Amino acid sequence: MTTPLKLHKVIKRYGERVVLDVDQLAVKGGKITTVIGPNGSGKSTLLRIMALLLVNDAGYLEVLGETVKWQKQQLLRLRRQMSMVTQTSFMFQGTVDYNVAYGLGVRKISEKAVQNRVAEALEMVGMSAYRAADAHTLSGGERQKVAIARAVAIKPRILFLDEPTSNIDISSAAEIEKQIKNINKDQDITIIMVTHNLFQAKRLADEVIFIHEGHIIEQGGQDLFTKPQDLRTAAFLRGETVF
Amino acid sequence: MTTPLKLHKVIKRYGERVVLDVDQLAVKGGKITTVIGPNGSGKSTLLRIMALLLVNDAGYLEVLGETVKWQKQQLLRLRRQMSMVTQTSFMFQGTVDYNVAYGLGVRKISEKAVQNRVAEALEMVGMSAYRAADAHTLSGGERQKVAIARAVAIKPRILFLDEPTSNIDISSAAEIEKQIKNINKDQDITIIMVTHNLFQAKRLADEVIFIHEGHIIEQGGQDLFTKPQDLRTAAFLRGETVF
Amino acid sequence: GKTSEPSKTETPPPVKELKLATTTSTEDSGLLDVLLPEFKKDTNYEVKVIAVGTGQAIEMGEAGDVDVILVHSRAAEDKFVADGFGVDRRDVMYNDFLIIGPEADTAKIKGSADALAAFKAIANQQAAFVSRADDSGTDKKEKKIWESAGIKPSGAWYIEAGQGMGDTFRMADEKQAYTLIDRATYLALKDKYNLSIMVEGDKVLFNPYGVIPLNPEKFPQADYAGATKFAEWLTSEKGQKMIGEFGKDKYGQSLFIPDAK
Amino acid sequence: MEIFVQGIKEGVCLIWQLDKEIFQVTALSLQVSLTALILSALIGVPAGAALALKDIPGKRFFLNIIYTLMGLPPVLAGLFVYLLLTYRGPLGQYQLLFTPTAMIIAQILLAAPIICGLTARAVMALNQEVYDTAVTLGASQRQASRAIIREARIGIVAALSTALGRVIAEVGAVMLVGGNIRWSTRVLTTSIVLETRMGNFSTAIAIGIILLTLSFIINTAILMLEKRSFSYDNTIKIT
Amino acid sequence: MEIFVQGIKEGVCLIWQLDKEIFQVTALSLQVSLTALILSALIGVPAGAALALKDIPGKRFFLNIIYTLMGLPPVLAGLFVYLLLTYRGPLGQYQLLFTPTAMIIAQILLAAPIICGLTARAVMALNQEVYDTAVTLGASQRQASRAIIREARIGIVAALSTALGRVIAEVGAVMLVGGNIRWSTRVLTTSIVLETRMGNFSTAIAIGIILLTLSFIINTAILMLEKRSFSYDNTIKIT
Ligand SMILES: Nc1ncnc2c1ncn2[C@@H]1O[C@H](COP(=O)(O)OP(=O)(O)OP(=O)(O)O)[C@@H](O)[C@H]1O
Ligand SMILES: Nc1ncnc2c1ncn2[C@@H]1O[C@H](COP(=O)(O)OP(=O)(O)OP(=O)(O)O)[C@@H](O)[C@H]1O
Ligand SMILES: [Mg+2]
Ligand SMILES: [Mg+2]
Repeated sequence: MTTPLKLHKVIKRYGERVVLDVDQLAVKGGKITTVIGPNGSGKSTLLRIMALLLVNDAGYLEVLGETVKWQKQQLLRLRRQMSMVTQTSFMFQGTVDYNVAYGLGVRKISEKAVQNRVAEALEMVGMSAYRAADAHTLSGGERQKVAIARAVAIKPRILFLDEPTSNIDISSAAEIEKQIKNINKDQDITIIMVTHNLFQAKRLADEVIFIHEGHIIEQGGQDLFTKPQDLRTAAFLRGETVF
Repeated sequence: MTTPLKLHKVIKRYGERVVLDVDQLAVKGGKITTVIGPNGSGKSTLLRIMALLLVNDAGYLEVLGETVKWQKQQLLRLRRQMSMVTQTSFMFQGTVDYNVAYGLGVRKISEKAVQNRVAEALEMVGMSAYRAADAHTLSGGERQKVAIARAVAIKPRILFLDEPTSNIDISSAAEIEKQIKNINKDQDITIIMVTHNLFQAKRLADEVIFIHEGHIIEQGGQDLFTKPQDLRTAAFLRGETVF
Repeated sequence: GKTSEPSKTETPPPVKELKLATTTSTEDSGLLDVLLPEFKKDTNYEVKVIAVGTGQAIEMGEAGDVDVILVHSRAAEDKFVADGFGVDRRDVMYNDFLIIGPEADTAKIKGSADALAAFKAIANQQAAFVSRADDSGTDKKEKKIWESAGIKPSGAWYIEAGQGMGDTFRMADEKQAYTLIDRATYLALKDKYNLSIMVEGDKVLFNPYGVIPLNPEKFPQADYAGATKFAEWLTSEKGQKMIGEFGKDKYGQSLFIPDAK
Repeated sequence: MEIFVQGIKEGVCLIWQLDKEIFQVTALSLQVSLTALILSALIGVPAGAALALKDIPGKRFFLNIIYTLMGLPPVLAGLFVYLLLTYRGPLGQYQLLFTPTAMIIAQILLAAPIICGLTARAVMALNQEVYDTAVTLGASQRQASRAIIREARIGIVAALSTALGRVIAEVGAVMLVGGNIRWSTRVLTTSIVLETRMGNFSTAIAIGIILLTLSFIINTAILMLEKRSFSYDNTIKIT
Repeated sequence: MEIFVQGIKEGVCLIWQLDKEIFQVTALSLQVSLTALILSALIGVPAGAALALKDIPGKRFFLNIIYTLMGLPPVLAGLFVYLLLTYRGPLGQYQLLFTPTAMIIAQILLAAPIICGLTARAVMALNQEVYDTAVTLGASQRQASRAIIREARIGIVAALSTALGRVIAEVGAVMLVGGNIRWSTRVLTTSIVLETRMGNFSTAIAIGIILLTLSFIINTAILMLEKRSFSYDNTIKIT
């Protein structure tokens, strides 16, 4: 089993405050890893560092077998193999089509292939009817669906999802969960997903990571939900405040 | 029982498309009404019209006993009695403090009273430690919490919440649900809340509205969850696609 | 430095202001910087100088925005007076124009004292000539010489600059061209550029300046008394002497020849 | 190019020797341009925001006029003010021609459209959310506009810098309506023109450098004021 | 003010009679200013974006310099180019003085800082999300910068309008390096100055009106181009 993502003593600070302090972390290749934890515990920060959007202040990480040097060519090469649905699902000015095609456009894929992939990706999230709509007029949930389609369209090797279904209705969310599982299996994509919906986390997880105050408290398989080792994990899963 | 909000044949179009078409709607005063429905069904549009942020294309609405004339003085008078947590929880540039104090500032409340209310509101959502933080550096959940505090701080008579806990962790969400119930009871505030979390909708609802493709399909009490009258409501509650 | 002035107790008589519209040559040559402080001492008038083209100076006079004008364009001045805008025109001084050009002197006019012949030679050779072409006093003088010479200048060699004297001199230098220039400007600027005097001393090159107070009947707001004082002072023995002396120390010759009658 | 070195040296000397005339000229430049800038901001910022926000008929046309006026030739602005203030003009009785007041009026004609146009654009770049959030928290239209202006601050500060650059560097209008009168209406730019006309290039450069230094200081002050109002640096970080 | 009416009449007449000289002067104005604008945009937009995005040391200082240069007096810019191109200057051998090329160079000095500074500000008003979204979708730094420029379009179009206004209205620099030579380097603004100096105020106004009309047309074209690239009107709607 490969480990496409490894973190070693990675620290991220803002001013005085340490918002992330991960001693060791290895993400299993080809699996779905869900990340859970309270607000402000550093989940998005962790994802942004792993997706090479944020530079860590200490430690280093290995992505797809390479030690990250934060150097231009390497960054581009690695980034071309991953994509992310950010927590805000930012949309570029332009149509839904433009947004979903963006990642394919920068890869200089043929126009026809782009069209096919865009159609396919929008079909997957049930947004085919909105191809010509202006992305800034979408409703909250529609926007998240487009963001998912946009990230999936490029068929990355690693896919980061930061609360991708938080504004999506339950039936659509169920459908999207199914699709996430499919692409994970069919295309052998490693998926790292943050979610506050513990049911969803449980449904999807091959692996779970529980973060608290910047630290990874526990990492494990489905057992973690049923038999958490740490008291804080247990409290969080029971819906109790972890402070 | 008062009805602070009434809609009569209200229609909202974008271009050709009718995104909202409400024949009759009366919201019960002093109650919590939850609004559920698929993505793009018009929930946010409904809330924005009721909160006087969006002008309807046909029909009219009555707010706090007045027929809305969309005329400056009236709008201000009515808006001063309501507030809203929008789906994106937009934050003004500035500190958390600045944001929460904003609604009090425009009402020209004394500086000391402002400070007290801000402190109280932030305490309520567990964000007291972040008073001096820049609002644009907050995590997704933290931002939603501040947006809730900001809307609550002004003690409105009607409070609109558009998926306010979608990015908030479960224990905080539970706490916030409790607070929502409290302010509804203690301060006699009418609350209208959109949520995709059906459990949450059920936990909070005195009344439920189910919207589908711009129409209010069903409105009722807790029964609606257990004995829906319409097939589409039933399908939605079962988590089936409603198309 | 010191912040406190020695004695502020005695109040000096109030200073009156006088607005003068004039051509750039009188200001740029530095003549007014020498005359005006002395005029102020004698009359307690502070003169505000607005240095523009002759055309604009006369226009300002006709609009009544100044009190007195000092210009050099005899025909326009006479019309100004005839139309009732000004009164009591007085001759103040004259300077003279020079034809200057590059050392190469392709038109072979150096040393001549015949402006007409020189202009003809320039036209025949199609030697580059920069004209101010801005309707200024200098420009009018140039046009008149061409007319007298029976030439209608046109073609690539005849460059119409549409600029002031200094700028025209600069352009002529760049283009190694001939041009017509007043002596005052030439002396003030000659060290900066590489053009030298080709023709001087011809009677047609003389350039008289006149001072004209605004007509008090037409412009009651204008300070006629002050304007008249200014005109009288310029044409007084003292003023005339100062004009005659001006420039001798620096250039070894007068820039303006006083000629008040 | 040694003339530039000489110009810089001369500029430093002028300041060093506390040359009385250059101080007076500099002070007048400052006074005229800053007054014009402040008055233009008082007109232009609200007008620009209103133009961007209000749903007036022919709005695009109006905006277009404003953009066109951003390119009003200084001489034309000067001419306009001149004809207003001339003795026989409509405002002739106030005797404002050839005074700093006239210069300020002319510069307002140049600066106000710039501030108005750029403010409108900065506001137009914002999203609906700003307005919605403000009014849903109880802001009146006026208060909400203020919130919008606050969010558009970066763009509005740019508008101020641009307008400052326009007026402090401008010569055509102040020359015409001010008259470049020594000790009275001479400013830095008209001095530069005068010196250039007289072929004193290095002095012209020296005065130019004083002018640029001045505008550097004012810009720094503007940016400081803006910076002070933010704790957090929210420029995009690229990796 | 009847002189304005007269000026407008005269302007219409000039165009109506297809006056050959005014056409030539207008065409040259257009050619010089548009060339300068396009070249300045090619320099200024990428430079401005880079300045806003790159984490170079002394960035604030640099930005400040750019803002200061936005207020470069035209005469000074002209003087600089003049001293470069004069036959005794470093580039004297190319004989560019008093040619449209010289005028274009001088105007670039004026327009490029404006485009650069305003672009930087427009980019600085964007959020981190734009960059993050672009690179996470596989954009290279260069491609991401292009995405950022695209998002900042509203501000950048404002920059172009402003710079256009600056160069098309400017007279100090083109007068100095172009020389206002009839049939050769005379443009609209230098004509206005000339007519004003000759006291022909109504002709000056007539030419000014031609200039404003021209800049109105160009601005309309710029706004049309921008408008075409958006389907959705996302200006703030106030209620
Ligand atoms: N630029 C910044 N400056 C200062 N603090 C920051 C900055 N960015 C993030 N933080 C802080 O870092 C902490 C972790 O943020 P992060 O976004 O990783 O949280 P999260 O686990 O994703 O939370 P959520 O569940 O609410 O999305 C938060 O408390 C946040 O306020
Ligand atoms: N300005 C607009 N122009 C065109 N269509 C719009 C506009 N604003 C909203 N819509 C469309 O109107 C529909 C209803 O939007 P609304 O935001 O009310 O949905 P919603 O029920 O809140 O959905 P969600 O659960 O995803 O938030 C959506 O399909 C959306 O795309
Ligand atoms: Mg997060
Ligand atoms: Mg919604």
